[in-house]
Amino acid sequence: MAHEVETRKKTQAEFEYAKRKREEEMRGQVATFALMIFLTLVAFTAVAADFSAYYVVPTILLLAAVQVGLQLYYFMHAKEKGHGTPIFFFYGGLLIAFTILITFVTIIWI
Amino acid sequence: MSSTAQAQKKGFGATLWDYLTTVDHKKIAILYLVSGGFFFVVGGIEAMLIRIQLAVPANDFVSAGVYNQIMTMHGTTMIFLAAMPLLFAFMNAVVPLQIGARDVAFPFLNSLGFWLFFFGGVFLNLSWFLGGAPDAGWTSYASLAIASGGHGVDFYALGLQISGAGTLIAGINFLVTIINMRAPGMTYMRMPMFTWTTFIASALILFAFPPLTVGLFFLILDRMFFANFFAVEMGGNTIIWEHLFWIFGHPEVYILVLPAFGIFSEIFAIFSRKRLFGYSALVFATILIGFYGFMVWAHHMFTTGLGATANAIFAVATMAIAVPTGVKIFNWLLTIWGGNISFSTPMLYALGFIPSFVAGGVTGVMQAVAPLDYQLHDSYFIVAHFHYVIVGGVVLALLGGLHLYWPKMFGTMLSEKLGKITFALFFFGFHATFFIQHFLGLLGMPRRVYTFVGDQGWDLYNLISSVGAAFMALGVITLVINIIMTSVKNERVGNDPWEDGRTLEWAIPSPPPFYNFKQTPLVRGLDTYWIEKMEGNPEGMTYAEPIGDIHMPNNSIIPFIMSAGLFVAAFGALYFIDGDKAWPLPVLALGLLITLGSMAARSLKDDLGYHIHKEDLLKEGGQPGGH
Amino acid sequence: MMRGLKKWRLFGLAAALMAFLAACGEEQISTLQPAGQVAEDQFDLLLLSTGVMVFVIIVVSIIYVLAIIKFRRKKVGEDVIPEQVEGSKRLEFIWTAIPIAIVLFLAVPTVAVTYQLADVDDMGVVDAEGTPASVTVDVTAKLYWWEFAYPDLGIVTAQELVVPTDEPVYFNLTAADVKHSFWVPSIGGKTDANTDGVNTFYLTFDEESADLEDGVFYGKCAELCGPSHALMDFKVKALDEAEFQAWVAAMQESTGEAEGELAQEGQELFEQSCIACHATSGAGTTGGIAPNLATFGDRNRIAGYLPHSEENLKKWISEPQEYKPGNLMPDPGSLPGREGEAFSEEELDALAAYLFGLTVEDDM
Amino acid sequence: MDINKQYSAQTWPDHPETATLEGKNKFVGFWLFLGGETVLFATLFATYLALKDKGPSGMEITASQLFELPLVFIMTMLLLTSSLTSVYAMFHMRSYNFRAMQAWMAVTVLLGAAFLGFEIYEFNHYVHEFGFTYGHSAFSSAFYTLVGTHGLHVAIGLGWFILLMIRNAKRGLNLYNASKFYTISLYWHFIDVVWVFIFTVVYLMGVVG
Repeated sequence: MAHEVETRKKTQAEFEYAKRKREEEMRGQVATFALMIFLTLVAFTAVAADFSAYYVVPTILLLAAVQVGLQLYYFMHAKEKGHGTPIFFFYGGLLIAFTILITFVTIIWI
Repeated sequence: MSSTAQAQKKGFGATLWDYLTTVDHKKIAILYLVSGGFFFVVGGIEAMLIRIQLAVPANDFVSAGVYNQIMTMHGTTMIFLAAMPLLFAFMNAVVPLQIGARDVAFPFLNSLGFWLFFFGGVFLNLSWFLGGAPDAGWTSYASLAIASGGHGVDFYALGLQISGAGTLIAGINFLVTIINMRAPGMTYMRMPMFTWTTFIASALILFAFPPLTVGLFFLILDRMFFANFFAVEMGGNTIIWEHLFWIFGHPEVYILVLPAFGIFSEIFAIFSRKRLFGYSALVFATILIGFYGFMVWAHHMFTTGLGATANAIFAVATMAIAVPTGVKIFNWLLTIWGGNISFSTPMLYALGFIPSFVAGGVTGVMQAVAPLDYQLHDSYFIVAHFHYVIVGGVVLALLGGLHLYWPKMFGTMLSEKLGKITFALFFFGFHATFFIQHFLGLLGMPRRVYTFVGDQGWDLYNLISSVGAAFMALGVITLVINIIMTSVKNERVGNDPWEDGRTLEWAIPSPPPFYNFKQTPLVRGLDTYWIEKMEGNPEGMTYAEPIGDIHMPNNSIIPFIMSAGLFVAAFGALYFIDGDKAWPLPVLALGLLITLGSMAARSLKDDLGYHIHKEDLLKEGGQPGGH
Repeated sequence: MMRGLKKWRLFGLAAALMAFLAACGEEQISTLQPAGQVAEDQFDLLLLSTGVMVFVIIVVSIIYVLAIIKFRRKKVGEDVIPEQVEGSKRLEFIWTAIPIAIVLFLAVPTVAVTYQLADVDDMGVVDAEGTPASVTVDVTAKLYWWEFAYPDLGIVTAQELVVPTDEPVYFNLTAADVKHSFWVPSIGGKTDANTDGVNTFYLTFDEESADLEDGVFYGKCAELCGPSHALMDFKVKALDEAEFQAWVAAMQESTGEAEGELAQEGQELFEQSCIACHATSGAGTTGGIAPNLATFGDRNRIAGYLPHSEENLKKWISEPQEYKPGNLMPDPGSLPGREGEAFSEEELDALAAYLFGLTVEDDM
Repeated sequence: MDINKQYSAQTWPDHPETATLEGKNKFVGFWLFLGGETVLFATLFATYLALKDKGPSGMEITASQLFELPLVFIMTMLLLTSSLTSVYAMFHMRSYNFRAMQAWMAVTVLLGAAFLGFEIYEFNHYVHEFGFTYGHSAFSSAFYTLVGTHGLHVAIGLGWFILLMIRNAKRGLNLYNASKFYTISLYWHFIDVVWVFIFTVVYLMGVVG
């Protein structure tokens, strides 16, 4: 177990670059947040507006899926490097979760 | 420190404290082995009581109620408290060594996982002394589990909840260990087969235990806290339990059998002196089996009435599992084909495994034929089938693995002679007990019956089955004698006692020093140690780093206290529903407080571990036996 | 010498035959001696899958035995290091493709029969005059006994199912308390009796049960349901169409009235103590908390599993918990009007006489 | 690793949370744990869907009568915003700005606590206005268990945040605690993910009917 961590002083240019990258990313995060709020508003409005359930239910489920994608890839940094294995397992969990949900709305009966 | 000889020199108190606080994966392996072995014997005694009761028709050796408790506890104990912990023992003992790691990813959690399992198991078994054990079968189907009187089922739900949390922690720990802690050069496709199967089994644990957790919570909430998940008159639905249980329960079979496959893969390679045939096919077959394991659970529910479409889908999906399993069997056959087979004890178990498991596998396919399963389900045929899989697969692997890894874990060999006698008794007894049960099922005998009326064509077969069980018991007794005798003799062995070891664990002393590898090895291919040996490297390893300080984690008593807290809390929860006592709620609160408090203590106190200095490592030289 | 050998051969053949016959079990309960279309379909699947699987086992065994014999260390040599073969794409392909073919081969009949056995479209179909074309039985599994109601015929019986032969009989299956499972091995596979919801299925009875050892097929509960799960047996009488119609008519007319002095005494006692739970007329309604006793005298077993004798009946009435632990039948002492007093020997005689007189088969 | 080692913004690594082996392990382990949690919540959701509006015969309470959207909307906004504030906290963690990180975390905790307060109010309201107790029906058991498990996660998250903030108040950022801050923020986002499905599947679909 190599427990010593190599730390290195960044050059000013490197530091500035990293900082700029982080700040850019943060602006992206805020934009993501705005999008999430917007999606939520759409979902609530669609329900409050009393459209037919046949349209509303798939729509709001889709909106939820998009929001979760945003959370995962932006807020939880899943788009960054080194997330391959964790995301693979997370999707494994989602696949099984999906199977369970399908089962419970189809063959629980009555 | 890690040698038993040295441990004996220490006082008993010091040794006990050492084991209560240890975070060393090798010692935790021994803890798993000892407690798993204990529960295996308990479950075995329960099995013997079952076979005594059923030896003759209309027997009154035990009463109906007691029989149901024994039968339930036999299944629950063997699956949760014997088979899994014993596999964890080998995983802990071997996997970090096989991947060239100094420890698991989370040593503290490793200890916590063990103590949770241990306290859960003890809690479950205390039911015998506190008003009766659970009696609704190990599957604990909801309507009966809700109707069952007394506290038996409460013990089941709470006990499994605690030990299940331990299992989940252990699963995550192995996953991270294998993902992050592999030595340089140890790519995924160079990992030994046992590591691979541990990896997949751990992934199954990660996804299969949450449904069980939820199901058990529902059961706890329904029985103890006024919920209505399974109360049909309140709108509940008992099929939910069946689904949740089998969404967990089917992968559980693979959680058990995949590591068993791993152990056999190691044995076949070592004792045929040949690399695994079709290694990559074996890996993909393992992954595929793991995946399918999640898609077939409803084949346990063909008779529930899910409808023809669901039954047909799950029938075909289940049959599909036979394909990767078949691939594995043929690859093992081709591994020994062209090899140089030594019939040592571990190899006998591996060779005994093939016909046994094939028999269990083909009856599995027969039961995948849904309409045929209507006849076989819940009869003695299914009892025969899953014992062929679990005993013929998992228990043979555990016994074979025990003989294989005993020298690595304890530094001394088990007697080959007694080992072969054990094998002969156990193997004969196993087939005598269970082969005949296929026919009992076909002749109409339902499972889980505490007695049967004579002259239905079952009397002789049941007697044969009971006699067979006695042989299995004799086999286990021989094993215990073997362990005691060889431990007393305690003849020390070197790094590679089987002489044909292929993977990294055989390149270091038996037992390994507490830091495992003085220098992290560089892995240059599949079967690293074999490669080095064949190239005449006397060290058995190429090193990836110079000798340097080694960082080690500190021992801690906190996992023990944390688990004990839940154990205390469980008593509070259990008696809460009675409503006639004042103490349950305070006890529940106290227990949770102990657990939360020790979690906070853990998080507030920095635990940075310590270093073994380079000079001390150099002083030790290459002496086997470690510290 | 030769003659000796021949004798041994004959003996061996006879022994094998005996073993084979014994291996098929008792015809009233064995899945290996199917007596109905459903069980026959399942038996055919059993033969088919066993055949395929035996083929697999033989292939594996041959490779296995050859490998062990050819490559044992004694033969190969102590110090020989075999060639480290990596694998073979061709072999991998073969042993992936062949199992897939085998699985597909099994999957086709599996799916077909699964749908076939689930086909209950004809259930409750009525002809032009409104009479049902087939018999439907509502089965309710209760703690350790079975209730069989024939809603279209207006009759209820318990513990012994009576059905016509050579036509599909339809079942509605449910459980009153905890899960049970309905299984008549020689007629067809099991179906769970759930507490939530009704399972429907059909069975065909191709043989009259009168030819069997006890005159009945054996039925079992196949889902753990409590202490007396093992004792939750029932029996099936399969009658030809005419006899079945006669039985139905007799059931519809059964009154539960006693004949003879002793039996009448028994009836009086019964009406004091037992009638609250047990009905004695076949034309009853469902939902009784205890079995309908209209056919008690015709039954094959006491309490589902004890031999059908007066002695056993008396034991059973006196100590129900002793013979079927966990069942709901009260001790005599706790019955209405008993005030803690058990039945005397005379009272038991009277009850036995009454109950054994409850029969519809005599009136057929 | 030396816990007392001091860093500056320029020596601080770009990804401090995974700079050490312990950090890497924690990071991967926690993601795996979240994978398991996904399955756990899926079973709760599935059970809820199976038992929605189910109760003793004659039960009159249904999801569409029970739920009120304005309250749920407020709770959603609170939790979504707290997700953003914890992103800010991580932004400052990676920028080696300890004070700003602590401040954003404090905001997160306040938002989370407000959310929890509303949830307690909501449950209380159902029990007292509708008699919709935990043991009322299968529907009530499934509803309270699903939403309550989420609430419990929120409460655990709050406790975890607070413990970390107090513990590290004096000593600032180092590579030993960076991964701890990172995992709690992952956890917090996951709680938000679950809530997105709760407001969609339970509340919105409940009102739709």
